[in-house]
Amino acid sequence: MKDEAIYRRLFRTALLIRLVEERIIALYPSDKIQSPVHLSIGQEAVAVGVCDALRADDLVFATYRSHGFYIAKGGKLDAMFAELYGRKDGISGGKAGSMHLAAPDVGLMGSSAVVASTIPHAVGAALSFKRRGGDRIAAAVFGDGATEEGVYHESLNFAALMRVPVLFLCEDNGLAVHSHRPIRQSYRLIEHAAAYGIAGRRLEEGWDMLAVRQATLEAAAHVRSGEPFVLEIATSRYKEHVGVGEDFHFNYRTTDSVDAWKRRDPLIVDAKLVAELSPELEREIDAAVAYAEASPAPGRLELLTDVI
Amino acid sequence: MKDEAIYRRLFRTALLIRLVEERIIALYPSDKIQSPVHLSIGQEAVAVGVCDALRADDLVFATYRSHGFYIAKGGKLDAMFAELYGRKDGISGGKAGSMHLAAPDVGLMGSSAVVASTIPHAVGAALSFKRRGGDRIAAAVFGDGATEEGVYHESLNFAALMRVPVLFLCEDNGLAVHSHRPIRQSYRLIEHAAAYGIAGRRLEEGWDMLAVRQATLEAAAHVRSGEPFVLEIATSRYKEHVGVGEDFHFNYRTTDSVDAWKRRDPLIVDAKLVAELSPELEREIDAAVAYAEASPAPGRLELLTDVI
Amino acid sequence: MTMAAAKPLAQSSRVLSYAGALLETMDGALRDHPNAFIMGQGVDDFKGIFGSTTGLAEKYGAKRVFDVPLMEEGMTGVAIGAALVGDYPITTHIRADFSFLAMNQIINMAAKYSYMFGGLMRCPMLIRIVVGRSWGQGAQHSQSPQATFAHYPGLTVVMPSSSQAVLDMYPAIINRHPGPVISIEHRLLYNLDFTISPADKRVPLTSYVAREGSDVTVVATSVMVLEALRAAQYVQDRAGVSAEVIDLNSISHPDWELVAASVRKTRRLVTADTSWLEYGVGGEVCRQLMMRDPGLLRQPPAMLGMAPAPCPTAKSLEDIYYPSQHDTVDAILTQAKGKNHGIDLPVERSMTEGYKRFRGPF
Amino acid sequence: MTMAAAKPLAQSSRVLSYAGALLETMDGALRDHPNAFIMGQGVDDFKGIFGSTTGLAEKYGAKRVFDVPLMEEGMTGVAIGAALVGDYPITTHIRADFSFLAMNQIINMAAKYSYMFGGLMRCPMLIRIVVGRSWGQGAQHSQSPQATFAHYPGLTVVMPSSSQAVLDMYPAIINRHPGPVISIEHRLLYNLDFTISPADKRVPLTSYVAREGSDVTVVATSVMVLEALRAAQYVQDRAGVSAEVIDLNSISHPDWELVAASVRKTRRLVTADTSWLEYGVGGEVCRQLMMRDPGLLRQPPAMLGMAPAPCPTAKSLEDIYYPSQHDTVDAILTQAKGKNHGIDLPVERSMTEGYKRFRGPF
Ligand SMILES: Cc1ncc(C[n+]2csc(CCOP(=O)(O)OP(=O)(O)O)c2C)c(N)n1
Ligand SMILES: Cc1ncc(C[n+]2csc(CCOP(=O)(O)OP(=O)(O)O)c2C)c(N)n1
Ligand SMILES: [Mg+2]
Ligand SMILES: [Mg+2]
Repeated sequence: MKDEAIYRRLFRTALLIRLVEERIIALYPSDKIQSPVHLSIGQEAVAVGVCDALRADDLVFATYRSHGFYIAKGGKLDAMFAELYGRKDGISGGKAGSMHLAAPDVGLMGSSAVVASTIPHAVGAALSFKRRGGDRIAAAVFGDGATEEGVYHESLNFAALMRVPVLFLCEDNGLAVHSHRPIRQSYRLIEHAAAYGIAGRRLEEGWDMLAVRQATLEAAAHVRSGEPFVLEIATSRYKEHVGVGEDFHFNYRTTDSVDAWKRRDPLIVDAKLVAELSPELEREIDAAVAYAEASPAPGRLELLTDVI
Repeated sequence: MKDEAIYRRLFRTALLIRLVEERIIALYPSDKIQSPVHLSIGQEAVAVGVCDALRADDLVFATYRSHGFYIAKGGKLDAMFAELYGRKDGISGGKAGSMHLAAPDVGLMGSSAVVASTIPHAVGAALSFKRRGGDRIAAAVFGDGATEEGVYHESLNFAALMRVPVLFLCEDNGLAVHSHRPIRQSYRLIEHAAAYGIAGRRLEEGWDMLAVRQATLEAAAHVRSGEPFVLEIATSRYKEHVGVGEDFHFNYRTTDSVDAWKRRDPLIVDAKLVAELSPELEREIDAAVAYAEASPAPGRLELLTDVI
Repeated sequence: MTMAAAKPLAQSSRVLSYAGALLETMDGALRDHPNAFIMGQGVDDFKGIFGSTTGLAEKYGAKRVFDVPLMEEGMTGVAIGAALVGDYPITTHIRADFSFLAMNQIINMAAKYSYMFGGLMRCPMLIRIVVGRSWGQGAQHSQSPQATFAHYPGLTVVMPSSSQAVLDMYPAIINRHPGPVISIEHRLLYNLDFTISPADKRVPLTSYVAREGSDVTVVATSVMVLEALRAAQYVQDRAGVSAEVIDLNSISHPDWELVAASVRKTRRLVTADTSWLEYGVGGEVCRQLMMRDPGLLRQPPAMLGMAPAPCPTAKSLEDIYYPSQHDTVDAILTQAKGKNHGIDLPVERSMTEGYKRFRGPF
Repeated sequence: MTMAAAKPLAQSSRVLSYAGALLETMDGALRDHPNAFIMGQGVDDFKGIFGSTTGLAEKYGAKRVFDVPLMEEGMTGVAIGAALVGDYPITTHIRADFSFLAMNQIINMAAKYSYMFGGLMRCPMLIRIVVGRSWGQGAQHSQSPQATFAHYPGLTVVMPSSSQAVLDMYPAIINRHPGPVISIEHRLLYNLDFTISPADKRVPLTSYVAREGSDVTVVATSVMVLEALRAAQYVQDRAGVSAEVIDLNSISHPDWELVAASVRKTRRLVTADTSWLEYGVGGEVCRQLMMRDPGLLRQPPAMLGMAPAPCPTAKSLEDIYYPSQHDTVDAILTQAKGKNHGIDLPVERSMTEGYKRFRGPF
């Protein structure tokens, strides 16, 4: 019963993310959203399970692929659409676009389009939390590809040495743009983290919101007790790397790999719940889109504000 | 017997390095050598054992602390002293100084004063060797501190993925300037390398030239067969990080730690051989110093050459 | 070669996109230089760095053209190591912004190796970096660091503005240049078609006159050369103003005499660069002119560049963030005829609309 | 405070080294700002970044002042993360050259965060980087990247040239500045003693007149301000030439009106910067003057900077690589009296000998 309620809550948010991104796909040909979009369709369960397990005052540092985390952490939909539209009422007044969604009021910190570059930010925030006492934690969200960058090594080492409460959260969709993981990585993430004395866990069932939530609860408890943790969650990117299309016809990956995932995806499998919840969510989205459309475009007055 | 001959050969080179650096210490107050010097006194066995085990056409990529590797790889003494003196006949015409010794003709490639920055160079050279076929290898020499830099992670991963013939050689003197290793590193180097699928070995007896040589022979054989290898060799820096003095009075480390090393240091223990070989080596050094003193200083004509 | 020289007319002009020119030179490098190789994220995928490396991995094999992990600093170091042993590495960054992760290897290492070792070592190599613009790419996908790199001796920095420039410069660089070269390619150029002239009009590894004129000198870089040429045509047609356009082309080694000679003639200057004005290309142009003759200009020059802020993503902001064709024409006319020149300006605001509506791939 | 204001005479001048001034401001930051902390390689060791952090770890504890592994990019990212949640991080690089390893975090992240998120996020922080010079430190320990950083909007770049500048600027930066600041400190300044004037002569976060004069304007940065002041005294004594010395001080936000006003008065310009001339500070000075009035100068300015090459290590080369006091005096005299000024030049060649024989610590 309790699980059932949680499931509905998670499902609702996951569905909202999917419908939002499907709306983006629908709107895209109109050129109203002139921003490179990195869709998380297929990966929603990760954002939803993770954010539900975190406390409201825990922080998430994210990437260019963060529509899901923005929504799951509680960011406002109208401000998000206005941001994608490049309007004044966008959460960042149109200066951020899709790649830099942020909502610090609900704990979604900056999203960067430079791969791996927010990982040390989460470590730094966690370092502050530790010095101040209390038990807030910070989560660094990143893709599998990000772990190849040197700064990942520096961040793990520092976090382990200083014993800061940071959760390293890897969304493993197996791809960096069009490159498959085995040609990029000689290591397995959890074993690699272990070399730094950092505990970790890989979750294969990244489609399962409850499993993600549970794994994150456990990881977060570990982190809250004062140790970093690496949580790696397998997931699947249905769409192309950037943009709103599919990319199977380029033959760099097979539909099979994604289809296997889709067969387990609750947002597809649980069609009944989708049907039940969709109308209300679509209305929310309609409202947000209307808000964005009504919002004025920024201009000369805004061009040079907030530079320093 | 054979071992005895090898021992004498290695010992002679190690002693030459030590006497060269002691000569540098003696000369330093005269301000004739106006170059920051990072002495390897205490660490000579590593350079000597490693270079003896490598083939003449194998390459070594080194650091600012490379007097030892320069000499052990076969670099000319007169050109070295002229370089330290900043003279025209210096191996790099006085543009390199102590921190950037190089002797590509005998396989000592560039030494960099930016920590860790030549590690990927060795990987790149090894990549070339692999593509061209043959069995040359490249060795990256670096200190324990260098492994903290992000580029070390990137280099390990790439070397493992591409299976390039590179030997990662860590001179572990336990210090980065005045910082002890445990406050800087959460990992053990060999376990860390194992996470990338790179085999490795730690040698505690870094004072023992024959042991270093043997370990390097085995490591190099592994590398020559087409796999990277990490060889970590414990050693001891007797002098201050940079400069010609001692630094025990600053109390950041104890004399004990170094004394234990000195008690096993063949260049101290084997006083007989030192006495036997020193006169000839000192004459070599005298000649090199005289060469340097006689060499003219570079001037306007040289200031702007070789910029591109 | 003798054949071609004997009948120059046989070599007629053709149309080639910028991406096509890049692909030709990459192909040529691999074909002519057995030690050349290309590495970079995605160089062997179906997008092939926006079409500039497509098919080369298939043609030359994975040892010559290969994908790498995300490792900008490491990759650049690997390239240097390969160069030091006689290879010719070509590396790519699909955004110039990512080259900042390799700054240490570029500035502290590649730029220094020849000099620091007194000529004992060389690292000839080509680093291709692409400047992004438009469609909300924002603050981290839009930077154009030519002034940054050109400040450091040891680096050669070029910004080819046409297919011709690519065809003429890249082989010269790859086959003969002794040191590291950074080529800054502008994403908006990739899909444009250019007419390739006969071989006697070679673009040198320095500046050249892209259009002759007598009233105003426009010193431009990269895609702003195209803007300047369009604007020059416009002011010629509408106002009879004759603008001379100089493509600075090499940022590290421009032909300053050429620039000074032009300004000596026109006494009026517009600079049009792809980056910020502060500590940028325009300042160096001013310095070079002042050092030659502080009285060259009749009036303050006009300078076009990005607004002094990171790049915003909203289209309405992007449109005013970058100098438009409108701004470029106005700058030239103001130089030639004063602020109240009274001549109609072109209406289109954004260059990205002028050529084509850029919408990726990014 | 009221007390001090009531009797200004009580606050008399004192002598304080540059390192001492740095230490005072670091101490003050930790004392006044509970969220301030200092991290960097060796900040807590006995050398304490050349005496600028010595004893602070003992005084404030390892949570406020701590050593870090070798991780320039990571450390800068950690600092940004801490700043985003309200801390005030101070980071150090004992050589400016090492900041190139952190370039991505500095340029792509810290410089962008305020604007890119429309003011939702701020990262106030201080990055202290030290420029090396002399005693054969060579190509990788001598760079002075002010022009590089100042090119990027979002960064504030200062180069304090005296203890007074440190004492006045650092608290203002740490307590009130909303964004990331890069302070470029010159190693040769550290051991110099300066007289600290009473509080009414504050060094602003922009340019200021370091010495008034009427014949020649010298625009200088960092240690070159000292060179310029010495040279100004020399030309006053020997030739009655009155040189006005302006300390540019803030490289990203100079007071260009002040510079222009001075040049309008003197009509003669010398620039003296710690880096290369190409795409450097001198170019931006020229641009700012030209944009205001292209007829300001009577003759080409003189520009002092590093020779166009990486820094060599041989003393004989170093001595001619950097502008000497000889060169500085000659530049001023040539501006004031022409090439054949006929006045004796000071004999000493190297600035490092002028102040003290620098021999480390490095
Ligand atoms: C430092 C850097 N290098 C390269 C890129 C280009 N790039 C953008 S996304 C991406 C792939 C990242 O893969 P991953 O971290 O797995 O995240 P995913 O896109 O799969 O979510 C690359 C290489 C970049 N943005 N930043
Ligand atoms: C990138 C970089 N950061 C910092 C420094 C300053 N520095 C010079 S040597 C050194 C310690 C390096 O330690 P290790 O790698 O163990 O070598 P060792 O000096 O012990 O031989 C440091 C931090 C540097 N030269 N380069
Ligand atoms: Mg991925
Ligand atoms: Mg060490």
